Amino acid sequence: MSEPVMRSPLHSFGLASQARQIDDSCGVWANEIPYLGYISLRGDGRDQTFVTAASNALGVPLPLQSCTLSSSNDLKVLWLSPDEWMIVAAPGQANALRSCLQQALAGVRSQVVDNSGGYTKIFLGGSKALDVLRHVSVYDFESLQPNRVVGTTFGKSSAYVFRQGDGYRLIVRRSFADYIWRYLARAATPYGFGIANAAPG
Amino acid sequence: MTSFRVRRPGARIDFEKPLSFSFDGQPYSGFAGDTLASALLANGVRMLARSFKYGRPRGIVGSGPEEPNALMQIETGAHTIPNLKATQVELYDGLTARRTTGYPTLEFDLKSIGGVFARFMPAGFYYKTFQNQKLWPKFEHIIRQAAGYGSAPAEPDPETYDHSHRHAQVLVVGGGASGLLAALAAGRAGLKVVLLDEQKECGGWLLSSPYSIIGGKAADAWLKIVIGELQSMPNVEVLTRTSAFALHDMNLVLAVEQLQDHLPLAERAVNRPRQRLHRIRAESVVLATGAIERPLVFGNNDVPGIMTASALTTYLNRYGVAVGKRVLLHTSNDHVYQGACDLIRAGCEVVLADARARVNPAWEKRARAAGVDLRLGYGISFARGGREVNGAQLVKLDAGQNVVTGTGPSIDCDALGSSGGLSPTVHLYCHDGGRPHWDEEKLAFVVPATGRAKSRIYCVGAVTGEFGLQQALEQTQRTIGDLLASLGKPTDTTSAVDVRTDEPQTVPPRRIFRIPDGKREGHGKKAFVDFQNDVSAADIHLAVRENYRSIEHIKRYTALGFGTDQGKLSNVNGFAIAADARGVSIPEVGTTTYRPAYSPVTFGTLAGLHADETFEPRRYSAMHACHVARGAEFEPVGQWLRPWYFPLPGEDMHAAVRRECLAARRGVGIMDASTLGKIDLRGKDVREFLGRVYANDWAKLAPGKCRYGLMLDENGMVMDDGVTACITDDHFVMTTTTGGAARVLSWLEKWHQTEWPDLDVYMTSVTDHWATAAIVGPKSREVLAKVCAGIDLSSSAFKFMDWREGTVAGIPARVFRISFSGELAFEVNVDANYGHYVWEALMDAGGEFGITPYGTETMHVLRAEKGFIIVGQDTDGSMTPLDLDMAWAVSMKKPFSFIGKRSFARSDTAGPNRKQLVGLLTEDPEIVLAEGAQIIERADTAPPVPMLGHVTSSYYSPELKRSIALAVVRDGINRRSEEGRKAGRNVLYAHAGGKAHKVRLVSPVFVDPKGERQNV
Amino acid sequence: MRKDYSSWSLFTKGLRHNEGWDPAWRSAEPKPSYDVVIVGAGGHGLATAYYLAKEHGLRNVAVIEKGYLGGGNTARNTTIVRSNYLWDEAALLYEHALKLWEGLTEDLNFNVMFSQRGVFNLGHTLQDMRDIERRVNANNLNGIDALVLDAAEVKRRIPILNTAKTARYPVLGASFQPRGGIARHDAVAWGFARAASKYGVDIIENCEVIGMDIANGRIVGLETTRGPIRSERVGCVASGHSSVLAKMAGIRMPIESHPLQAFVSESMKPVLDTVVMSNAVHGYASQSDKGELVIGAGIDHYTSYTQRGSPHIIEHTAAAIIELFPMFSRVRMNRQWGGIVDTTPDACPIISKTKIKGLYFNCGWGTGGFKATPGSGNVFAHTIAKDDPHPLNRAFDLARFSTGHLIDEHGAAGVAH
Amino acid sequence: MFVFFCPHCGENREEEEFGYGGEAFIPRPSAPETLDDDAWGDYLFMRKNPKGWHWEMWSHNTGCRKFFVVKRNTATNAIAGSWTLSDGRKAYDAEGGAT
Repeated sequence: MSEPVMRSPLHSFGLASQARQIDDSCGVWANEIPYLGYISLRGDGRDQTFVTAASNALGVPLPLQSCTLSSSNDLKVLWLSPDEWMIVAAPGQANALRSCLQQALAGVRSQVVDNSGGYTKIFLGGSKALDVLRHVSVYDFESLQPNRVVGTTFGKSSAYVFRQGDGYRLIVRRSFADYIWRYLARAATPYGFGIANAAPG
Repeated sequence: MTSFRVRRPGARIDFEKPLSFSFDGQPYSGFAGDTLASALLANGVRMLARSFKYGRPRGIVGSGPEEPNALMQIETGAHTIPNLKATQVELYDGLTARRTTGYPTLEFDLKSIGGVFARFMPAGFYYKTFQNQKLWPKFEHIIRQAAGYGSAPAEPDPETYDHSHRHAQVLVVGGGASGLLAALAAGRAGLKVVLLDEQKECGGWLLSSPYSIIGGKAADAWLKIVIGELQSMPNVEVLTRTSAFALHDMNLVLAVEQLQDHLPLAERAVNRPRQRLHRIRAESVVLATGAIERPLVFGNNDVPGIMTASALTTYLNRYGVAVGKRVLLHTSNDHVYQGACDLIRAGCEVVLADARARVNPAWEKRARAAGVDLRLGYGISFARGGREVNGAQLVKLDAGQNVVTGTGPSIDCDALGSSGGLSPTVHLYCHDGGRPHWDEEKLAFVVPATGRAKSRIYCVGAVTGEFGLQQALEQTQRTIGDLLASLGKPTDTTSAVDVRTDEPQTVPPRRIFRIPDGKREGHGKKAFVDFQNDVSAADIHLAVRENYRSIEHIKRYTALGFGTDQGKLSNVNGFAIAADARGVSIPEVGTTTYRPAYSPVTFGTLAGLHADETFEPRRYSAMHACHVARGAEFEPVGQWLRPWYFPLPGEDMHAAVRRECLAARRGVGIMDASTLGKIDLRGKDVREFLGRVYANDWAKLAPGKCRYGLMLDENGMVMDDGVTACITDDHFVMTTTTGGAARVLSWLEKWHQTEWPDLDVYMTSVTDHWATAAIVGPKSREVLAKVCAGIDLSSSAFKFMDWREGTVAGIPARVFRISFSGELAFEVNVDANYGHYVWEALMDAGGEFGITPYGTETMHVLRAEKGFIIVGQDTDGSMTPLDLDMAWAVSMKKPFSFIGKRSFARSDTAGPNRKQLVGLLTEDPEIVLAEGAQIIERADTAPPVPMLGHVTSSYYSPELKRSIALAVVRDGINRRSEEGRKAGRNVLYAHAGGKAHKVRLVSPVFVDPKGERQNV
Repeated sequence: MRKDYSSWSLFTKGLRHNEGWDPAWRSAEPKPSYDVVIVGAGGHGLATAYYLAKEHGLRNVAVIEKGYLGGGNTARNTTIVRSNYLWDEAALLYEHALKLWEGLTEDLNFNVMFSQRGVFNLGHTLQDMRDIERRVNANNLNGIDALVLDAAEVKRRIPILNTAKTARYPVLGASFQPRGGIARHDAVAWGFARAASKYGVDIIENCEVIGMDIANGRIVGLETTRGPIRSERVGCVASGHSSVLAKMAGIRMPIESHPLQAFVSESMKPVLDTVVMSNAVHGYASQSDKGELVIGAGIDHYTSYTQRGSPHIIEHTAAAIIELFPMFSRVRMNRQWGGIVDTTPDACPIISKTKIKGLYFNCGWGTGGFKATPGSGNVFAHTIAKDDPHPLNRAFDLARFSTGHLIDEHGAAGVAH
Repeated sequence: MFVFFCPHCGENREEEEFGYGGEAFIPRPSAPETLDDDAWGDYLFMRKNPKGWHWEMWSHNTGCRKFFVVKRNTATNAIAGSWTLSDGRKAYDAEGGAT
C-alpha cells in the first residue's frame, strides 16, 4: 500500500502547479493554504474556569471580545460566538492540540472537536483584494480592523474572514470550497487573477 | 430636414471624432459625445417609432431617462439589447440600432389603420369586447403580436455582471450642481462619500446651461474646479454612468453602473463585467436627483419634432444640435426663457407662447432683447403636421380660468418645445415608504428639504422644489450644514463656496396642464398625456366617468405611467387632469406608488455572479474525484452532487443498478456516504437532549453503540432520521439526512437556545470533517480486514449497531457497523483530507472480491428491499412514526414529553383511516409501478375516483427478480394484516398515466424479513 | 343581466365621443345596516358579494374596503390560474374555481382576459419528478387535466428553456396543465364589482373597519371609519390583514403575513406563450398580453405589512429566471412591487365559520389566492348564506388546527403559486 | 434590506447574514399532555401576526449562529432594538408582554 496522501478541498484546481511569485501583473492573488488543523472549541466565555483552562492549554489568551482573534506563532484563535472559537493550528498539530485541550478541560462544561478535514484556508491578496471582497460579500471589509474576524456571507455560502499582513485570510467549509473558489475567481478575473505561491500562512 | 449642428465651445461633442452608426439599416454619422438621440436628430431623423395603440408617428421627446418614444433595439445577435432609450445610448463607432415599432415599416404601420378607428378603441375597450372565451385566444394572439417593443436576444448572454457591496457615510445621488456641492462639503469634512450620477459625466442641468454663472465663474469652469477637487479626495468616490434605481429601507441604495455598453463591441474587454450592481448602505443619503420637465398637453402634441423645451435646449447646448430653424416654444413658467435666448444665439427663429398674460419682467426683458417673439397669454390648441411638426394653432387664454377666450395666430415651425413646469425626481425618496407632497405654488410634487432626518435621508436642490440655481445651492449649503452638524463635523465647509448666480428670481408658473382647445374633452384632437401607452386626456376623463376614480384605478384602467419611462413625463399631467375631471384638488387625487426601478435594470445585473456555474452553491464530497474517474452519473441531492450510478461501458442505468445491487447483496459494494449530516454533541445532558428531540429513548445507549432515531416536528410528523452513536457517556455523534443537515442543526440550536439553555449540551457540525465510505455486503468484513487495524472485526466483538475506533489504511478512523441495506456493512469515517486516499485504498483492498462502487439509485433499491424509509420520499410532512409502522422507534414512556408527542393524541392524528406505509407487489412481477402512482380501490379510472394513497418508492429488485414498491395507503396496516387479507382489503390498484395495475399490500420488508444478514 | 359591454356598444358610444358610458360600478354611501357585510373589496370579497346576490338572492349586501377596490393582492399578483393541486380538498376547490374562470368573462360581461395558455411546473430532481407524477395522477383521477412531460418534450414546447443536463438545476421534466393560464388581474375585481353593483350590492371604498360589535357571542355590527354599520353576518376577506381583523373579534389565527414580491420586464415582442414555474429555483414567469415578462419571486421569510420586501429576493429570482432562460439576461426589469400574503401552516386557505356566530373568515390563501378568486367567492357566499360550509370548503375550517387534520400542500403539491 | 445589530457579535450586519426565527416568546407548554386539543393547536399554530411592533427572533446564520430578539414594526420596517434572548425577554416583560 502506498503512503497516505492528503487531498485538500481545492485539490482539483491544481493550484500548486499554477502558483507564481506575486507581482504587479495581477490585481488579485489567491491560493489555498491547505492541511491546517482546525479545532472547534465550545464553552462559556463567562466561565473563568473554562477560559483559564483553555487559554493555558492554547498558550494564548482565549479572545473574549466579540469578533476578535488572538494568535501565537503556531496558532490562531478566532472568536466565533460567546461560546464558540475556532483554533487554527499548523499542519499536523490538531490532534495533539485537541488532546491537550480535552485534558485541560476535563470536567469543565465544554466541547472540543477536531474539524481539520472540514475547513480550508484561502489567502487573498493584491491591490484589488478589497474590491473582490466587496463583490463576494455583504460585509463592510473596508472597516475590518486587524485582529478582528467576521463570519459573513460569501456569495450564497459563508466564510470567516480576517486580515493578515497585506492581505486577507478566508476560512471556508470544505464542501463549499469548490463553489467559493469559482466565485472568487469570477469576481477577481476582471482585475487580473493570479495564483500566488508560498502563500504566507 | 431642418436640424443643424451648432459648434459651440463647452458642448460635449468632439467634432474632431466623427463616428458612423446605422439606424434601421441606414448609415449615419455623428460625433464622439453624442447620444444616439442627438445624432439621429442631427441627421434630421424625426419619426423613429410608431405608437403602441394607434400606430401614430412618434419622435424623440426627451433627452434622458424620461424618453417615452425612442425605444431602440441596439446591436444584433447575442449582444442585442431591447428597448434602450436613444436618449441614453452613448454613440460609439459602428453602433447598430433598429426601431422597435412600426410594422411592416416605420413609414407604413399596420396599427395606424386601427388608429383611424381610435374613437372606438378608448381606454379599456378590450374589457368590453372579445367576450367569447372560445374566440378569445384568437383575438389575444392578434393583440399579443401587436404589443411589445424590442425583442429579447435569442442566445445566452456573452457578457457578465457583478455586484459590489459598499458602505458609505454619505451617499449623494445625483451629480448636478446641488449634488456636487453636497459631496464637496461632505468630502471636505473628511467623510467617506460616494457620489453617483447616471450620466457619463457629472454636471446635470449645468451641462445644458453653459451660460449660467456660479460665483462669478462660467458653469463649465465651475464644474471643472468642483469635480477636480472631488476627484482629488481619497475619501470621495465619484461613480458616473451609475444610475441609482432603488432605495430600500435603512438606506440601502441600489445602483447600476454601465461599464461596457458605451464602447464599440470590439473594444469591450472580455473579462470586464458589462454592468455592475452597487448595493450601497449609507449612513446618510443625500438625494440631489433634480427634476424632469413635463410637457404641456395639447392637441396632436405627439407629432415628431415636438419635445420638452429642456430637451431642445439640451440638444442645442450640450450636443450642438439645433433641432429646428423655426422653433415654437410653449410654456407656463420661467424655465424656458434661457433656452429661448440660447436658440436665438444659435441662429434660430424663436416664437415663445407663454400661457401667462404677465410674465417675469426680467426674463421678458432679456428675451425680447435677444429677439424672441413673445406671445403672452396664448396656448397651443393643436399642433400641425403628420410625420413632423410644421406648425401650431394658438388660442388666446383667459388670464384666470383655463378656458379659451379667442383664437390666436397659426405659427409655422419645424420644432416645438413645451414646458409645463418641472417635476422633481422624487422616486427614490418614495421607494421605502416616503410620500411627496403637492406644492401648489411650484405646481410640483416635492419632498421636504429636511428629508427624513430620522432615517438620515436629506434632499437638496430641484427635488425639493428649489428650481432656481442659486436658491438650490444655498439650500444645499444649509442642508449639508445640518447633516454635518448632526455628525459633529464643522459646517463651514459648504459656506466657503460662492454660489451667487446671475439668474433672475423666478416667478410662479401658471397652473395649467392641459391647454384648452375650446372643445369638450374627447371632441377635439387627441391630446396625449402618456405617449408610450397612447393615453390621452380624454381617456382619463373617460376613466373617471366610468368610476375609475382612484388614481390607481385610473392608472390601471388607462395604463397611464405603466411604460418603460414609468410616467416620468406623464404622471403629474395625468394626476392634474384626473383632478380636473373629478373636480377635486391634485393632493386629493394623490400619486400612484413609486416603485423601483427608477430606470430599468437588466436581469443580468440583478443576478450578478449568481449565474452559470456559480448560480448556487454545489457541494462535493472529498471522494468526488474518485467517482468522476469511474464514470459515475450524478444526481443533485440538496446542494450536493452525489453519484447516482456507475455505468460500465455499454450499460444503461437499469443494467448498472442491477449489477451494483447484486454486488452488494452477494459480494461487496461501496458507497460514498459523506454527504449525510453529522453533528458532534457534547455535554452531560446530551442523553436528555436527544430524548427530547427524538421520538425514541436514549437513556441506556452505551458507549460504543449506535441507535437509529426519528426526529419529529412539534406537529408530530417525521422531519428527519438518522443514526446516533454514543462515543462516551457525554459525547454523541448524530447523523442526519443529506438534505436536512443544516435544518436539523438549526432546529436543535433553536430548541437549546430558546427553551432549554440550561441543558449542558454543545453541538458542532462535523459534516465536512468526516469522509464516509460504506462497505456493504457479505464480503465487506473481509475487505475491511485487509486494511483495518486496531479493531476486532469478528461478529462477536464488533456487533451490528456497534462502532469502533481504529485505523483504516493507516488513517485514524471511526468505523460504524450499521446498515442501510440489511447486509453486513461497515461505514468508515476518516478525516476528509484522507477521504480520497481511503476510498482508493478500500477499492484496492476490495479488488479481489469484486468490490463495486454504487450510487444513490442502488442505495434506494437496497433500502426499499428492506422497507427502510427515505424521509422526504416515503414521507411528505404528513406522516407520524405510527403511520410508518415504526412504533418501535417511539418511546411513549419517556418522562419528558418529546417534541411532537402531544400531537399524536389529537383527534385526527389518533384517528382511524390514516395513510400508512406498506409494501406493494404487482400482480405482474415485471411491472415497475411509477413512483407517484395513486392507489385506488377499483380498476375503473373514470373520474372522480377516490384515492387511498400513493406509491412512494418503486424499483425492480434484482435480488427478488421482481418489482417491489412502497406506498402509503389509508388503513394500510390493517389492510395488509391477516384480517385484511381475509377480507380481501389487501388487493388494490395503482394508477398512473391512465393505467391501473392490480397490487397486493404486503409487509414493506421484502428481503430478509428476520433481519439476519446484517448480524452475520 | 343586460350585456352592456359589446362591440356594438363600443361602436355606438364611440360615435358619440365615448360620453355615454355609465360608471362601471356604483360608489355607495354606507347604509345603517345590511343583511351581509363583506370586509375587503378584493377579488374574493367582490366575488363573494356577487355570488351572494346571484345565487343566494341576498342583495342587501355591502362590500367595504379600506382603500380602493382591488387594490390589495388582486392588484399585485402574477395572475396565474391553475388547479393542479395535490390533495383532493385543494384540487377540487381550485378546479371549481377554474371551471368558473372558464365562463367568467361571459358571466360578468367583462373581459377578464382569461388566457388558457397552459402552466408548466418544472421538475429538477428525481424527487421533483416523483412529486409531479403523484400530483398528475391524482389530478387525473379527480378529473383535472394534467400530464407529465419529459425533458425533451418540455424543450420542444418551450424552446427557449435551458434544459442542459449541466445546469445547476437540470430540467428533468414537468407537469403541464393545458387549461391553466393567466388572466387580467384588475379586470377580475372590476368585473365582479360591476356585476355585483348591478345586483344592488353597495361597494364602499375608503371605509376601514376599526372595531367589531359582538354581543353574546354573535356579531351585530362593525365600527368603521365611515361610521357604524349594523349587520348580523360579516364575512372577512382581507388577506394580509386578516389577523388584524381577527384580533378585533378576539380570535387567534394561524396566519402570518409575509411580503411576496414580483416584477415585470419591459414590454417585448412575444417570446413566451405559456406559464413556467419552478419551485427548485424559486421563480416563475409568463408574458402578459402587453409583452411584459411577469415574474414572481419567492416569499420573504419575515412578516411585514409594508408591501415591500428585501432586494436580495428579487436578485435571486432574476438569477433563477436566467438559469431557466439564459437569453433573458439582457432583458430589463421595469418595475417591482410587493404584496402581503397571508400564509397558513399547511399552505391551504381558511374558509370557515368562527366561534363568533355570524362572523366568517376567508383567508390564508398564501400564494394561491388569485387563481381561486371565483371559486373562493362562490363557496364563501354559500357558507355565509347557509351558515354552513359548502361541501368544497368544509375541510378548510379553523378546527383543523386543533384536530390535526391539516391539508398539507407544501412541497409535494408544487405550492408556491 | 434590514441591518440588524447582533447583540453577540456587537456589530451591525446586513440582513443576508441572518435567518428569520419567527415570533418570539412562544413558550413550550411545560405539560403538553394536560392541554386540550385547542390549547395545543393554539401553541402550535396560532400567531399574533400584529400590524405594528412585533417581537421576533432572528438567527445570525453566517456569524455567531445565535438566536436573538428583535423588536420590529411590521407596518413600517422600523427596528426598535435587538437583544440577546434573555435580555429580550426582560425588555418584553417590561412592556407587559407587548401587543
